Amino acid sequence: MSTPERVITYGEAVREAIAEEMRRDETVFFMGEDVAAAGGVFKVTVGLLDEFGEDRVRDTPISEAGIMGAGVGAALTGMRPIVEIMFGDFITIAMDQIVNQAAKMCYMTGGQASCALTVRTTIGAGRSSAAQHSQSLQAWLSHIPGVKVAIPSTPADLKGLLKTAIRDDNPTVIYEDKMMYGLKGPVPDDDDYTIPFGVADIKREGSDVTLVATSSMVHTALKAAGMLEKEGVSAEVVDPRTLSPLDMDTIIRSVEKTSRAVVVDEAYQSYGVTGELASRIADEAFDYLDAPVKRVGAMDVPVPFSPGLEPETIPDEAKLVRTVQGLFHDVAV
Amino acid sequence: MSTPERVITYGEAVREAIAEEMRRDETVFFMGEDVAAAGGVFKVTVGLLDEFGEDRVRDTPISEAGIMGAGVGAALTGMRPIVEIMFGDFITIAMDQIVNQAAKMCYMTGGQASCALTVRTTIGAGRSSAAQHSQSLQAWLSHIPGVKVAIPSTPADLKGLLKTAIRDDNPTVIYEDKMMYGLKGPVPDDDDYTIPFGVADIKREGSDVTLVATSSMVHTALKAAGMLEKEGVSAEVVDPRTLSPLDMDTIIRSVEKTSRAVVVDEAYQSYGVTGELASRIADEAFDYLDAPVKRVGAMDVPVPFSPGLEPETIPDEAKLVRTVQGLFHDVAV
Amino acid sequence: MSESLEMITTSSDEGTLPLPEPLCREIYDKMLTIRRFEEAVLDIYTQGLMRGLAHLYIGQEASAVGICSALNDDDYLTSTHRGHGHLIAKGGKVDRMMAEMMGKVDGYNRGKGGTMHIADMSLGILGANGIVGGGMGMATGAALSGKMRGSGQVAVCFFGDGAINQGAFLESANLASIWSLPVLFVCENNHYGEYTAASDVTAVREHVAERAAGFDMPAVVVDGNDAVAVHQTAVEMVQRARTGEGPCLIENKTYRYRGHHVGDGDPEKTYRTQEETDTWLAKDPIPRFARRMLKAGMMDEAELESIDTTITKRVEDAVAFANESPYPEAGEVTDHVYA
Amino acid sequence: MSESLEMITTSSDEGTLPLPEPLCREIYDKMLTIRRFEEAVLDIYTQGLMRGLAHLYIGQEASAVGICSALNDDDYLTSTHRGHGHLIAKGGKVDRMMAEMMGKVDGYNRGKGGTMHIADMSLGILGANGIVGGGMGMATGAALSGKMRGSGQVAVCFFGDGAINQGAFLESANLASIWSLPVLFVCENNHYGEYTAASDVTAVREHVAERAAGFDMPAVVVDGNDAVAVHQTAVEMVQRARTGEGPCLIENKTYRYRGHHVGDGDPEKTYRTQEETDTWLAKDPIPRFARRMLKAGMMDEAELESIDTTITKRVEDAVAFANESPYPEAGEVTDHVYA
Ligand SMILES: Cc1ncc(C[n+]2csc(CCOP(=O)(O)OP(=O)(O)O)c2C)c(N)n1
Ligand SMILES: Cc1ncc(C[n+]2csc(CCOP(=O)(O)OP(=O)(O)O)c2C)c(N)n1
Ligand SMILES: [Mg+2]
Ligand SMILES: [Mg+2]
Repeated sequence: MSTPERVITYGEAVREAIAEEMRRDETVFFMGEDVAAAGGVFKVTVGLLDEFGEDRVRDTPISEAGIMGAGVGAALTGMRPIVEIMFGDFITIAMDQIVNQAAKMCYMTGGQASCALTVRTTIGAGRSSAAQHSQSLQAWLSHIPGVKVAIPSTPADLKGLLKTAIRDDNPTVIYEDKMMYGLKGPVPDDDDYTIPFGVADIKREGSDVTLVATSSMVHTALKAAGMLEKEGVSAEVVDPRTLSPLDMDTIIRSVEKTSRAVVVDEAYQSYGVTGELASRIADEAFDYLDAPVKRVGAMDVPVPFSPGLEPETIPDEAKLVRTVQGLFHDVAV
Repeated sequence: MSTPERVITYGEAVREAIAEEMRRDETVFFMGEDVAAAGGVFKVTVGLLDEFGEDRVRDTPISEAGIMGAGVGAALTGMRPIVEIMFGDFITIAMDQIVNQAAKMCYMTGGQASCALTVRTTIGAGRSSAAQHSQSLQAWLSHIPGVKVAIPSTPADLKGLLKTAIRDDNPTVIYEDKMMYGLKGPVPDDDDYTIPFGVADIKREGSDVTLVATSSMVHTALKAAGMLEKEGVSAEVVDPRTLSPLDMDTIIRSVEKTSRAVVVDEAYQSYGVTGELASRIADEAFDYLDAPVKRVGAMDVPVPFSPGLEPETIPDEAKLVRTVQGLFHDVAV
Repeated sequence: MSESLEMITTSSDEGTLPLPEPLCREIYDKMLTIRRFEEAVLDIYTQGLMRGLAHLYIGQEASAVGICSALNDDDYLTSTHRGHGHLIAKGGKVDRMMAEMMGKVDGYNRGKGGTMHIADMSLGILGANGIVGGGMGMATGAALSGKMRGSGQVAVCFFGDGAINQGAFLESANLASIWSLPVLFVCENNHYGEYTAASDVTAVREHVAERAAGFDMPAVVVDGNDAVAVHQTAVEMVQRARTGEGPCLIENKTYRYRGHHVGDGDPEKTYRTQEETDTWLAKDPIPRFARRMLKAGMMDEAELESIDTTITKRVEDAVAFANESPYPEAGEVTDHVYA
Repeated sequence: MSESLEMITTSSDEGTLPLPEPLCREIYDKMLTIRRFEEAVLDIYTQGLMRGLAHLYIGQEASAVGICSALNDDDYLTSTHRGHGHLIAKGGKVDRMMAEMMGKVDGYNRGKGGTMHIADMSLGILGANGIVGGGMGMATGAALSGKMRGSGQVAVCFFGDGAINQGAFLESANLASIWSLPVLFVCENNHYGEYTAASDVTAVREHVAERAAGFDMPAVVVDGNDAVAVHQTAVEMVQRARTGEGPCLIENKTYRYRGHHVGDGDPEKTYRTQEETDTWLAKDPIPRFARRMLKAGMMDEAELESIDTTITKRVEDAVAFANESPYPEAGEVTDHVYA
């Protein structure tokens, strides 16, 4: 018996996840800047105000720290707030409340407190939004114990992970790629469809190299895999889906099979997500590797505005293909 | 001709570096919470107010974001501010000003602007200061292009790097370990003594394994090296000294010699500094490695208050020794 | 101070004690408990039985007790690094607090939080806080939560004069005001943030409370060493908040008799004068309240003494309890990272 | 509004034009340049020649020009996402701005910043800013720098009604006030932050400017569509700042005639009414200023027309210049990460 599916966009997945969870649990509410009447600057929360009213769908002042703090306080006292930070770059203003308060409350209180806060924010360059509206800062919160981090690449993953996040009793952060809101994909037609955190997904099977990719880079990796196939290289694409907790088992199993791995993530490469994943693969699959684990991230430069420069900074399928080729070349030599 | 040396503490190194640079350049000034009249909560800036007066040594309100912003503005307009953030945990409040403003101004303006801002802040657990006063968040700013990051382990390194930072036309961040302010060491007796960023230092020579260690972990690594020596294992201790720029050459040369490496840093292990360094070693020294590159960081838990728990979370020499032993064991098997 | 700011200075030192006797007894008991508790903390800290930093509340007792005596058990409270007084005033148990000070497993937080993070969620105490201004957003959110659930709960946000310069105040005050949230922002103006005088770093004409007007919020400046004045103000403002009229800012003018934290030297030799401290010592909230109870005939000297004996014993027992409690097992270190 | 807040509403529509003719000509020229520039931006954006987001300043010209006409060349300015007007008012060159809009190498920032980050350090323009409230600290620091160097420079911080709810305002205002820094905080209250009415999210009795009192700072509420009123207020406040009397808050009441950014739909069909917009259109700062110049005999209709022709041509040339300029070479992508 297979669940029927519908095709929706990544943006619609956000709306459906929030709406379903709000219907299911009256302690769930949603707030952020221009999210209610306007339905968000990316228009992905249109309609929620109409269905749930002003009390549960709130337009806030431009006060990232304040609304995050209010989210923490509400979460500590029996509510399940979802707080939107419009551009991931603005989370810089709310870090104290997430990192020093929300993430640590359960631990610091010896398990007395729980903080069922869900933070939704965006990542991704590619729209000439320039250096303050294009960052992918997922590494920061992945570094912080007490927070759980999801980074969905498809409508189905977004919906399932966001619903899980809302039901989770811990602070969770969902990084949505703003370039993918229009992306379509099938989603199970089931109000109770969720995806557990800590379960990676093999987005494409292959036998010669493992591409571990996050968010929009999953699609870049799939394109690269298509190109590699024509050259006779069979690439497996593994999407960790959540960075914390991280499903290393699935990744390591894949690398044990392929003996080669490339990790790709759109953030600044240095001290980012690729370093963590690559170092763990290089360690845990040491005896299986035929080539070094390579990393492909964005250039370590602020994201430039110019359409003549911005694309240079973002990993693309050509770069991935070259990187994979290098792995075989090196070994062949 | 060797420069005469004096023995001073890590804390005195801070004071001397600031005083010398303030004497040398009248655009240098210093501000922070309780840094002037009280000489800082760690007492390392005592005396600066007396010498330089209230205009150049400023006690500020408790406004981390505000004073960082003021630092950025002053730096853009011809001054060389040094801003102290008392505990590194509080930098969470000032991230926008560092990350979105200071780090990006030169780039975003196409090279028009420079921002000679120096940020001093602290890291390190071990004083029962609990979860909000013990974090080592150096990975975050190392991830951000446009910022330079130093993490000195000795009085000499601190003094030389801080002086370089103050003279640098870019935003620089110095992470000082609050547990080391009393640590003594020799410092060249030369007002113009500086240490360039991007030059690692071999703190101990060895031939069997490379311990790449940062900040207080350098001393832990040196202790471990002493213990290992008794077992016939010769450990080389490499201190990167700056995380951005990072001197990989020195690290790789060491690993090419030893064929084994362990990276140790006091921060939360996951998605931290050790991941970046280990993944680069595993990649760039792939053909030389006889064992996987291991990482030793703090436990991925908020730092507990209890003296019965806190020490468990911090890497110590015993753990490092065990990790190194594992490398030889694994290979032998 | 402009009248249009709607600030009033309440001082009830003169005249009779306008509160019922059981309440007065409770206020006195709580204030003295805080005093004796803090003296014991000073003691254990000096003996090396406690690590971290101990920020004593000595001198400010009327503020915490005056406010919390106007609250219900299920009302919320956020506290600060100087939080012991707030916790006791809200009903916190001294033995479990003392055990927490020492990092013991019977502490409120199983030893994981320590002095700056004690919480008792069952009493609505959302925790002391190591971040200056860190509780402001949380209190606002707790008030929002109470309002959304229709529970009638109010939230009290305690913070110092130093915290009024954190941007968090602006954002929280604004949110609370536009949404008419039942939150009392209580600024305990003890005139110093660490070693810096509030007047050197705080741009107001005279009172921190002046900032409330910019958020369309009423403000009251209170003699914070007068438990009656604080209590009466709190009753009025709690009532206001509970009936949906929104937040307020209460500024309790007070003084900490000790240094910023135990072991940081003698304030009178550095950043403040003996004369100033003496002026405030003359306004010590505890003898002051005792005098009024005596005058009102609610108590006599003998009873005052016996109350002190009882409280002192309770605090000694708490220290003994804490001393006997073990550190948590090493294995606990990985518990509670996630709920 | 309470008089004790020292707020005055200046409106100079009536009476003669109290400014010298060359200044009036300059003000008019700058305002019309902004208008024509923004119309051209709308045009190139609609044609797909510009990427990113274009936040037009149309309708608010009197605010930027009124303020900047009171500044010296070496005074500092921080701007916002809606920054084109501020830049032109401070002397920014339209051709280099237009090239920057398109990401071209001859743009002010070599194409690296784009519309939200244009800067001209030689004119003291520290940059437009993509972070709401992002310029507040920077302006405060620039003022501190000027003061420390004894240069007599002042700093102007432009920001919107939305930004007044960022904690950065509190921290910057407080710092500027305690240190008497020469900074003018200029709130351009266009009544909306994106799609949300300021009145829905901003707790003040009537005016944003009321928040100044809490920082012991004078405030003025100005008809922001009246270039004369804005200019006169700025002259007075700049003078005050330059002579060491410290910061102030100026609230320019104004309106943006377009949406939040180009392409985000028709505001009158969603979050605001046609009636409201019409009221503000009747107060359009440009024809209003033109009428006063005509009345004062400083100009006639023919000259108005010829000025428009000149400016329109200048803007067309800027577009042509920008169109012809190439994108930066790919190799430039790694330049300027560090100075
Ligand atoms: C964000 C932040 N900045 C700085 C500190 C360091 N600090 C701890 S207490 C304190 C002074 C607080 O003063 P106030 O708010 O007046 O409270 P008081 O200590 O007087 O009760 C400071 C600066 C901190 N804990 N958090
Ligand atoms: C810190 C931050 N939060 C949110 C945004 C998104 N944003 C851009 S402009 C804007 C509205 C700003 O309103 P206002 O300050 O009134 O300026 P206006 O657009 O009206 O000129 C918002 C919310 C941002 N750029 N930065
Ligand atoms: Mg204080
Ligand atoms: Mg606006």
